[in-house]
Amino acid sequence: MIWQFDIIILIFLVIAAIISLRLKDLLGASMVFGIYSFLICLLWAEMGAVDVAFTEAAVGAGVSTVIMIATVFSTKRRSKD
Amino acid sequence: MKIFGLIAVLVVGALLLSATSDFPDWRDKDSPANKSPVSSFYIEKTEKLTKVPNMVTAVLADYRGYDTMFETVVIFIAGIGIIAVLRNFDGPYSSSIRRENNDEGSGLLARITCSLILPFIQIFALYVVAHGHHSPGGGFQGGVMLGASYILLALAFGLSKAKGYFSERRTMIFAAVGIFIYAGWGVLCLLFGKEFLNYSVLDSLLPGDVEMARSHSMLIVEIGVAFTVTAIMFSMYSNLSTRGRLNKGL
Amino acid sequence: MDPIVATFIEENIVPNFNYWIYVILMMIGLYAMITKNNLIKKLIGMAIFQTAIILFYVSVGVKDTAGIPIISHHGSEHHQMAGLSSEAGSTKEIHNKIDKDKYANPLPHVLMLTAIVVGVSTLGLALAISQKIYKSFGTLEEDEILNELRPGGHD
Amino acid sequence: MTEHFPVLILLVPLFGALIVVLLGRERPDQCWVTSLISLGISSLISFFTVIAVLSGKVQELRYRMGGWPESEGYEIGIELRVDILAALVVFAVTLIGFVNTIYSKTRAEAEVQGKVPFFYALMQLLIVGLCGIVMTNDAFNLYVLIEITSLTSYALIAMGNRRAALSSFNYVIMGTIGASFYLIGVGYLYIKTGTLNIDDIHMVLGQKNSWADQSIIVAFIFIMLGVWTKMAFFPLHGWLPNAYAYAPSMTGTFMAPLMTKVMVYVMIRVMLWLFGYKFVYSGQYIWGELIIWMSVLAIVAGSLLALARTDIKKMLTYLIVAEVGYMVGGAWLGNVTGQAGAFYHILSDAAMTFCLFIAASIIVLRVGDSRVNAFDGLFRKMPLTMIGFTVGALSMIGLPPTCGFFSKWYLISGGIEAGQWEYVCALIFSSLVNAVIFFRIFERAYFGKISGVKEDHFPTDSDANPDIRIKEVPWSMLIPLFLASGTVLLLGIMNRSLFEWIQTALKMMNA
Repeated sequence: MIWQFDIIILIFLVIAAIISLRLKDLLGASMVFGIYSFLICLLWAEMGAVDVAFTEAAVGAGVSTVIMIATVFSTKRRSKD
Repeated sequence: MKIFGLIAVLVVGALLLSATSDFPDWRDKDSPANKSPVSSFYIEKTEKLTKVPNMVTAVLADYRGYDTMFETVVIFIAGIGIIAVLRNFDGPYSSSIRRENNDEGSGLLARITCSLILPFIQIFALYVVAHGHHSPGGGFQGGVMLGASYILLALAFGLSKAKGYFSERRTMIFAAVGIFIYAGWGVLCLLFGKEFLNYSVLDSLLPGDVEMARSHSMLIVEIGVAFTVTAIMFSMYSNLSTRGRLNKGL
Repeated sequence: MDPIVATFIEENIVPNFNYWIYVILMMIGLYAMITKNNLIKKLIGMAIFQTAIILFYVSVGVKDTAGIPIISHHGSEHHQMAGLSSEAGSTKEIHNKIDKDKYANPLPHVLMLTAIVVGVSTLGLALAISQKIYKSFGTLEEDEILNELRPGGHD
Repeated sequence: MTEHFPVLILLVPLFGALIVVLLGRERPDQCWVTSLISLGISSLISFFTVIAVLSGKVQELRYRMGGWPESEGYEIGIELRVDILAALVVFAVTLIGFVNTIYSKTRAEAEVQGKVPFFYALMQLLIVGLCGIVMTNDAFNLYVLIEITSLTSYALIAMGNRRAALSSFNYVIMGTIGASFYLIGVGYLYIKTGTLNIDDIHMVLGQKNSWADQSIIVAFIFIMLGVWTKMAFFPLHGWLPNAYAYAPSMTGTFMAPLMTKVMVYVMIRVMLWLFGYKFVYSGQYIWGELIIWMSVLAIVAGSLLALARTDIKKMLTYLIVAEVGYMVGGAWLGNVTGQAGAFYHILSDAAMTFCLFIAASIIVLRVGDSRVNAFDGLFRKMPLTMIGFTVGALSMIGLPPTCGFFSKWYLISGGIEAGQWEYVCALIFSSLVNAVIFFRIFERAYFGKISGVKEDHFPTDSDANPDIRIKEVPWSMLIPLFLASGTVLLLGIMNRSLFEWIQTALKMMNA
C-alpha cells in the first residue's frame, strides 16, 4: 500500500492506453496493450488483490495479447487510424 | 461521428466524476463496502467454516459458487461460439491430422528452450490448481497456464504437433466434461437432499468433517474449471490463429 | 519531495486519484469504441474500457491497514515449527479472533475474477467475428466495409 | 421437491447443451432430439412452478444457492427468487425455446451446415441465461447472466451471412457498453451499501435514507442506460434491426421475442425491487416526465421507421423498437395499471412477435423474396401460413380477442389514469400505423395479382407459375406457427385472470 507507487503506475497506465490506441501498426498496438495489462496487473498486486493480479497476468497479458496478435497476423497489420 | 462520440464520452465522464466526490476515501477501512457484514463474514468466518485460508478461493468456489459455474459457462460459450462463427470444416477433418510442409513451427533454439521449460510450466500450472486454497491461484489461473503451455507447444513445434496431444474432438470433450464436473457436483448435493452446491451434505462421501467436505468440494469444482479453461484457451488460439481451418499455426 | 507537497498530495489527491484515473481510462476506452475506424482498435478500446471498470471495483476493496486476503498459517511466532505443526497453528489461529482490518475485502476480487473472464471471452468471440468480416469483406476498416455494402444493401 | 424447481429449470438445458456438444457433429438428429427433450422438461418444470406459485401455498420461491443462511440480516450467498411475475416470464421463455426447437428441425441443417450441435448448444445456453436473469436476486449474478445471453446471441447472429457478422460486431460493441454500464451502476451501489443482494441493497438504501446521494442517482442512471442499450430503447436501438433481420432464421425467430422482453422485465424489477417506488417515481427528479416523452419518441419513431421499410423482417424489427417504447412508457407511468399493462405486454408481445417472425421466416423461405411484394396472392397460395400471420398481425394492430388488444387497453387506461395524454396519443397513433402496415400486406395477399401489375418494375418470379412453385411448408414449421398463434388467442382470452395475478404481485412490490 505505497501510494506513491500507485500514482506512478496509474499515470503510466493512461500513457500506455493512449499509445496503444494511437499506434497505426496493429501488432505494436497489441504489444502495448500487453504492456498495459502488465502494468495494471502490477497495480492490483500492489493493492492486495493477488488473485486478480494473477488472473490478469495470465489472461490479459498472456492469452488476450496472443489471440489479438494471432488475429492481426491472419488479417491486416496496418490500420488507418 | 467523432463529435457525437466526444460529447457522449464527456457526458458519461462528467456524470461519473461528479459521483466520485461522494465516495468514501480510497483505502478507507470504514467505508460501507469494507465494513459491511457481508465482507466481515467472509473474512472472519471463512477459515472456521471451510478450512480454506484463501478467502478469495472460498468465496469464489463456495459462497458464490453459482456465479463461478456461470463464469465457466461463459468461457465454454466463447469456445463453442468461436468454432460456430469461424470454423471452416472444408479442410482436413480434425481426427485425421494432416501434416503440411509449411507447418514446422519456429527455429531450433525455440524448440529446445520450449521442450526444456514446458514440463515446468505444466507442473506449476497443476500446482496452481491444487494449491489455490492456500495461495493465490485456483482452477481458472491454472487452467489458463495449462492452456498456454499447449499454445507454446503449438508456437514452437507447429499446430499439428500440439493437436496430436489435444485434438479438436478432445478439446470439446474436455470443455464439456469440466462443466459436467462442476454442475454434476452441485447436482450430487441436490441428490443428497440439500440445495444445489451445498457441499456440506457430502461429508459422508468425503474424508473429514463438514468443513473438510467443503474444502475438498472446492478442490473438485476448481479441477472442473481447470478442465474447461485449458481446453477452451487452446481451442481459442488454434481457431483464431488459423482462421478456423486448424491446419497451420502462426 | 518536499514534505508539504507530499502531505498535500496524500490528503487531497490520493483519496480520489484512483477513481479519477478509472474514469479517464473508461473515457479513453469508450471514445475508442465509438469513434475508431479499425475494428481491432475498437476491440482494444473495449478491453481498456473493461479493465477500467475492474480497476474501480478493486479500488473499492482496498484498506490502508490490510494485506492480501489470505490467512497466513505460518505467522512469525510459528515460524520455526512451520513444517510439522500447520494443523496446530490453524487451530490456534481459529481461537484468536481474526482482525478484519488486517485483510483486504475479498468480495470485489471475486467479482472481478469473473469480470476478467467475461472480458477475455468477449474479446475472443469478437476477434473471431472480425476475422469472419475480414474473410468476406477483405478489410477491417469500417468506412471501407460500409462503402462496399452501399450499392447492394437494402438500407 | 417444489423448492428445487428454480434450479432445475436452469440445470436441465445446461446439461442438454453439454450433451449436445459431446454428441458432436456426426449426429445432428440426436442433437435435435436432445434439445427438444431438455427444453421440454424445462418448460414442464416451469409450468409446475407457475402452478406452485399460484396455488397460494408459497407466495414466492426463494432458493439459497449453497444453502448459506443469512448473517446479521444480509445474504451471504446468491439467492434465487421466483414470484408470480418471474414464474410467468420463465414459463414464456422456456416455452418459446421449446417451440422454436421444433421449428429449427429442418432449418438448422439447411442454414448452419456442419455446425448443428453448436447451434443447439448455444440456443439452450441462451435459454439458461434468460431464465437465470429472470430468477436471480443478486445484482452481480444478473450481470454474469446478461453476459451469457449476450455472448450466445453474438455467436448465434454471427453464424449467418456476412451482413450478419457485421451487425453482430456492432452488437458486440453496443452490448458490451450496455453491460459495462450496468456493472458500473452495480459498483456504485456496492460502494455505498456493501452488499449485492437486491433486497438487501433496497433495505440499506431505505435505512440510511441515502436516496439523495449523488452516487446513487448516478448508479440509477447508469443501470437504466445499460438496460436500455440491451433492450434497444429508441436512441440506443442501432444494433437491433440488422442483427435480427440478417441472423439465421431459426435464431431470429426466438431472439426477437425473448431478448428485449426479458430486459424490459429486468428494468421493471430494477425499478421496483432494487430502487423501489419511493425513489423511482418521486416528483423530486425530472426523469419521470422525461422518460415518458422518450418512450413517446420511441413509439412514434419505431412505427414510422417500420412504415418506411419494404423488407418484411426489417419492418418487424422496427415494430419491436416501437413495442419497447410501449413497455418502457407503461412502466414509468407510475401507477399499478400502467406497470401491469407493461408486464402483460411483455407476455403478449413475446407471443405475437414469435408468431409474426415464424410466419415471416416461412414466407421468406418459400417465396424467396423478403420484400413486401412477396405477399402477392399468398392467401391463395399458402392459406395455413397466412392464418397464423393474420392472427399475429391483428394482435400487433390491437384488435380483440387477441392479447395485443388487452395489453394495449391496460396501457392506455394506465396512461389516462396518470394523465399522460401524449403517451395515450402515441399508442393510438402507433396502432393506426400498424393497421396501415398490415392492411397494406393483407391487401397484397388477398388481391395479389392486381397490385402486382401496378408495380411492374418489381417483377416477382412467383407471378409466373404461382401454384406450382409455392406450397405449404413441412409440419415442423407449421406446428410452431399454430402454437404461437394459439398462444396469442389464449393470452387474450385469459386476460382477466392474468391481469389480476400481475396486479396483486405488483401491488405488493409497490407497497
